[in-house]
Amino acid sequence: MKIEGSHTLQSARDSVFAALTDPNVLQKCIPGCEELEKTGDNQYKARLSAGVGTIKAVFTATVFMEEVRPPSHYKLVVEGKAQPGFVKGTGSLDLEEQDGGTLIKYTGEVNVGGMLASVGQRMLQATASMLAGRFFSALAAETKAKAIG
Amino acid sequence: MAEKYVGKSVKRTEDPRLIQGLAHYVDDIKLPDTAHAAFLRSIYAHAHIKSLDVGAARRAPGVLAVFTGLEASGAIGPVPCAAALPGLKVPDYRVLATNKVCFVGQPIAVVVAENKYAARDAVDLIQVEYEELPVVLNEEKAAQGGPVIHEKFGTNIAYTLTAGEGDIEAALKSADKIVKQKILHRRLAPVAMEPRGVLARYYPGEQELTLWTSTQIPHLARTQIAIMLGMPENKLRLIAPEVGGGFGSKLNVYAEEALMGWISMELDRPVKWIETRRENMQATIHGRGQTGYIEVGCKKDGTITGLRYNVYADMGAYFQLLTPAIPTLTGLMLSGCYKIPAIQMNATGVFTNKVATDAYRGAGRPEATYVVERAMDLVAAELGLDAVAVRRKNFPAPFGGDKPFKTATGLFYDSGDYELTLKKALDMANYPKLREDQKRARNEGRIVGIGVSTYVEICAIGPSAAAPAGGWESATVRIEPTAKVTILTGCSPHGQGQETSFAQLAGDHLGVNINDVTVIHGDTAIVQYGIGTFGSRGTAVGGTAVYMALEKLNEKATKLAAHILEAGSAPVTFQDGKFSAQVKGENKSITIQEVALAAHLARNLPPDMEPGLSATSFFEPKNFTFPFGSHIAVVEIDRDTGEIHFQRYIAVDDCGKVINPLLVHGQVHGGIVQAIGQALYEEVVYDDQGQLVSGTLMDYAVPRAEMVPWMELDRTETPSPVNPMGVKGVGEAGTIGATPAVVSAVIDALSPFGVRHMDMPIKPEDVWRIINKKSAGAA
Amino acid sequence: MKTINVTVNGVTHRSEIESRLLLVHYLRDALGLTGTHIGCETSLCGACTVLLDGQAIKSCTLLAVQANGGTVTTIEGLAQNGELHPVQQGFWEHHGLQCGYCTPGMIVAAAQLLERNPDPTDEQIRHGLEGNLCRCTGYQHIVQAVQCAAKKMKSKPAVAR
Amino acid sequence: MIPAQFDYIAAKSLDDALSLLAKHKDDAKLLAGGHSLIPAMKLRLMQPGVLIDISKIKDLSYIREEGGHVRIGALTTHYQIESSDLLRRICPLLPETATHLGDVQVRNRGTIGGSLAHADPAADWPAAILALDAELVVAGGKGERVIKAEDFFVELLTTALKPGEILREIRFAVPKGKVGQSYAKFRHPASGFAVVGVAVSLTKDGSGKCQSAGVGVTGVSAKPYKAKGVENALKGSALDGKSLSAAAAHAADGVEANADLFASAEYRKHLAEAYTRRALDAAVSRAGK
Repeated sequence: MKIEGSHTLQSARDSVFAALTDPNVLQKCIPGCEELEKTGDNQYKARLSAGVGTIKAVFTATVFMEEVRPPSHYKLVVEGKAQPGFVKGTGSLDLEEQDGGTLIKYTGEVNVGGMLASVGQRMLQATASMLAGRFFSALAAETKAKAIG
Repeated sequence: MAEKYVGKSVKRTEDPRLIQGLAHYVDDIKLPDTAHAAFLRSIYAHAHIKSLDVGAARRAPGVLAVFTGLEASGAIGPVPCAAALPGLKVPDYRVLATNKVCFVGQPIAVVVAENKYAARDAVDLIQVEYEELPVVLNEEKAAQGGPVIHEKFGTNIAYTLTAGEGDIEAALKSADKIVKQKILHRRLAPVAMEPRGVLARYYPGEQELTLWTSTQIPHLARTQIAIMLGMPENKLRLIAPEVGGGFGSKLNVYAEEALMGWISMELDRPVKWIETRRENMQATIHGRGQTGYIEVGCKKDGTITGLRYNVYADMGAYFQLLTPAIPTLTGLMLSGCYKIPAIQMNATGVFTNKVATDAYRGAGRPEATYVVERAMDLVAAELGLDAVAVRRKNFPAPFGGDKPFKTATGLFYDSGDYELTLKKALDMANYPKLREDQKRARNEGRIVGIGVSTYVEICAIGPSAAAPAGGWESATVRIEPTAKVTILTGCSPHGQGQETSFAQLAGDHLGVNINDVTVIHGDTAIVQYGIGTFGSRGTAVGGTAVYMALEKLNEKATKLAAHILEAGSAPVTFQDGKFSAQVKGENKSITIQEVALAAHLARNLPPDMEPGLSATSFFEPKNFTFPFGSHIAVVEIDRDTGEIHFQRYIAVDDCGKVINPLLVHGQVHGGIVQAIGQALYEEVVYDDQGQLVSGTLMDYAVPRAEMVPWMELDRTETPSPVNPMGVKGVGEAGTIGATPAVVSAVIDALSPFGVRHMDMPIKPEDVWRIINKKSAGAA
Repeated sequence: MKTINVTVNGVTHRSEIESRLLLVHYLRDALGLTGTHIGCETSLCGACTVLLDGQAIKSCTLLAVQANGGTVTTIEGLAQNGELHPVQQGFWEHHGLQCGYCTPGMIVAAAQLLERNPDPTDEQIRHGLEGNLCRCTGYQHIVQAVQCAAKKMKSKPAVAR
Repeated sequence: MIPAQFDYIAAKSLDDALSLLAKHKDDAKLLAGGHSLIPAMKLRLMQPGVLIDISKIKDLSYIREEGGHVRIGALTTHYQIESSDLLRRICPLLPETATHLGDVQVRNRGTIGGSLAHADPAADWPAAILALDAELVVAGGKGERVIKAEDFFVELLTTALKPGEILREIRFAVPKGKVGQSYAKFRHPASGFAVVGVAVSLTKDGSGKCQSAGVGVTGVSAKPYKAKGVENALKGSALDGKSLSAAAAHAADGVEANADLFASAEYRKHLAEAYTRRALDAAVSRAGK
């Protein structure tokens, strides 16, 4: 399933891009990310306690950063496995300067497998956009905090 | 012989157990010490299995064993495909995947535990590491190239096939117009209400395995499973107990059936597996799955000159029993109920990363009927003619008796009078008034459509030369010493009601009460070899075998009666259960009950007569039968939302001679509703990664009572010359005839918007987009 | 393990069960009442319908512990003194079943429907059976069967459930 | 089809349930009718360690009219609401909504509180309680608080209930005057959930104009919402065809609509408008002259 959207952040593009590639920030932004451990160049191992409402699962995940082209583009790939199935999400982010802030346009793809695919399609799109929303509001908070701090 | 039962709406004899919850489906059979199995299935459509760790599952509480492909696939032969086509590439389909999975739901490992709860728990403890491979999903694209599912074939094309007669190029060239249309027959899930299930028990002393399985073909399954297990066929007893619907999905031999047999031998315990609905959606066969291109040539007056159908048929990743053969049935029926001088089908069977397609109610014929009926509508629209007129223009004159109708697909239709059902249906609908009402409704801004389909189908499958594993059927009829009648049929009814209709035959033939008749089926240890119930063959082939056995039995009973009555050369008559003869001026008689006892006591038999009163017949039909009919759907569409509402539904079917009108109505009703499902609601959906996203009944819409119309039914009776009873078959008629009528009605309604074709299922949003001239937006 | 007391078809059972045991499995496996079927896993098909304290429920969507202290009527308990319930009679007379798998749940749901609405229209019957799927009959004979049962019940109002 | 293991505890009272919740925290789930929870547990999408069964708490199942308010206990079943003579008289919207919900078996067992707390984006009750501007009374360890319906639905499957809290009662002012109500639903052909569901409760003033209007919409987006654009457009309007159409056009204002296999976001938004119009038409005709 394809998703796309855009978010505007108050912070400058360089600092947003820096935040996006900072594992500490990423851990706080990726919804439910409890651990993020570097395993290679632009590659991390993660534990995600993700879900919506009362339906939650703990995913063992790998996080990759690809196509890293500071300060305007990169691609985030998250692949998680849990008991009810797997989730694969990719997001290509393009950062544009906008009135001192940053406009992030993203296009991505979310795929699920296993039980999540069998029964989840009714809410898949809403879940994906909710998780994307959480990612960006956390990112906004992080970059804002950085700017203040 | 007076007809007391045949032709009457007799209440079913099988019903008392069913309406009281006293019947036994597989899961209702309880054996002491039964272990329970649960499967781990692939969650990827196409992947290598890098590692499989079942250690934790094996150690889990209550677990008896966990088997993987390494163990099972060495011991059990491949899942069989009985279809034979020239150049067919047959993949090696193992009961459990070994190093690769090719569809979501493919079994990888099986857990056996003390109870089903423990088995289910342990499945979660199995660890699999997959390495994903690119998926192949669209049959048309997969035929052109790209990633290959079975490396050894180097292609995804399983076979190509050209069928049909006549010079198609010349026929199309001679046409005034050629109409072309791409059409989709989407995958459907059969969704028998009882999912599949298997119970296996091995008796080591007797070296005998009993399998209770929810199947339509107990004997064929026995043969195939015995081969898979490498055991003597006569040491495998296969029992189809009560079966909760099949619709073709249980006309098959599945991995789980052989596996349960093997496991019960390995563990020396009874073992049971009952499919969940999710498994049923993923790993029981699907129906349909064709992408086709119609080319139809016509004269200005509507005469069809030729029809070409180029089709890509979605096989799925592996073959089940009949997978590649289904499109051949489409090819056979492409003439519909019309004179078409030249017909050609070019079929390409293509592997995809999905579960196999196979027979689902109609099995290839609904596709053909849909193609031909869409073609008729398209021609009518192109020429500005009434769709009914175009059909009439191409009807053959009534035929039957020793004059069959030959089609350009190589068939000889047995008997038919297509105008007869059409006229009756049009009269019932008051067609001219319907069209007037439609005109008026359109003037008021309403959107009303009328769809007509005239169909013919191929039943009573079939002559053995045309069937993958024999097309005959068997019956034994016995009169027991106490004069109770036992019928053993090789058919395996699972809802069709043949315990009743066969008892009706016996009741009339033998002059007994149908409550004194027991029909036994589905147990290979009791019943002589038979073929099974599918292809609307139960009555026309199985019933004919019963009829022939009854004739034989009557003959013997009459001979014995004559002997006992000392009738000499005087004629013996049989009426109401009594044999009578004028002997020396005296009217002497003896009841069939007395004859039955005499046959068993054997104290006074004619010198050349064997004791007992039993007869067996194996009926080999010389031809198929060809039931036909006309369906009319009237719909109104909500302009604002695109919702489709039925105003009327009329069906006139001709299935030859009718034994029990109540049962015929039931079959037609059910068939029409499955057709409405296909036309408007049902669709198996795989996403672009090959995940089955219509994975439960939350998304796959099986029609509910509120979603379907009241159906006005009638029938005509054109006897079949193919069998002595003149019956044809009716199990699939509704599904075949109704789909094009419903689609046609919706398209007719939308014709003022310039619409000539829409693909199924026609959803409200599709309709709304047409009314609002919107192109399909991103989902 | 939990102890429950449940009265099923007039017989009181005291059973030790796992908390997670579904009522349908309790009825089928512990009590051997296999007339109640399972046709889906998403609470949609209605094959598992039974009456709990007089109300039609899906026994696949109820834990057996939740039925503790309750009274259950299954399809096996519908006929009284050897006489079929009018709904059972209606289904038989009007060929309201084919493979029979959905039938027990369908009949129990129809019995509840007629108890609440003794004189339903066809539309009300269809609406009242929206929780039960049948793949064989196309529903028309089921509607007729329920109408037939309604007539029988009216002419003989004292029929006990 | 088979849930994972858990402990089952039947709560004897609301206080008992609250203390059990406090004890088991995140590991526990409340079991009322179970018609959202048990299906998810059977698919193992939820695997709570403890189920606290509150369905046997007797004093949470009631429908009362008190001091100008309707009070409905959280454990009241859908069927109790559907068949309530009191509600049919003073707030027919609720019985009408109930008839659209799930099926008979689900309505017999499922509860209004359970459904609301689960917050399925396509459930029926949210539309009605939003239209009625209901308040949700929530019990917690530190006493009770009241949440407005419109603040209750936070996002997909998520409500304003905090850990340890239990929804106890739904209450709203008895609609007074020339009241017209309606629930219009486009039912998903398979699941029976609302592709779109619109609840309307409005009143007319003496001149036949709209005095007040509440409009709740479900199925369209990740959370049910109050269609304020429609409500505002209705207030003071003549409630004629033109004003109803104009009002309904605001049904999905500012909403990010769901898409699934059955309906795209664009179509859902259109349906929101169409079904709002239907619900309005019915409500207006029922409001009397």
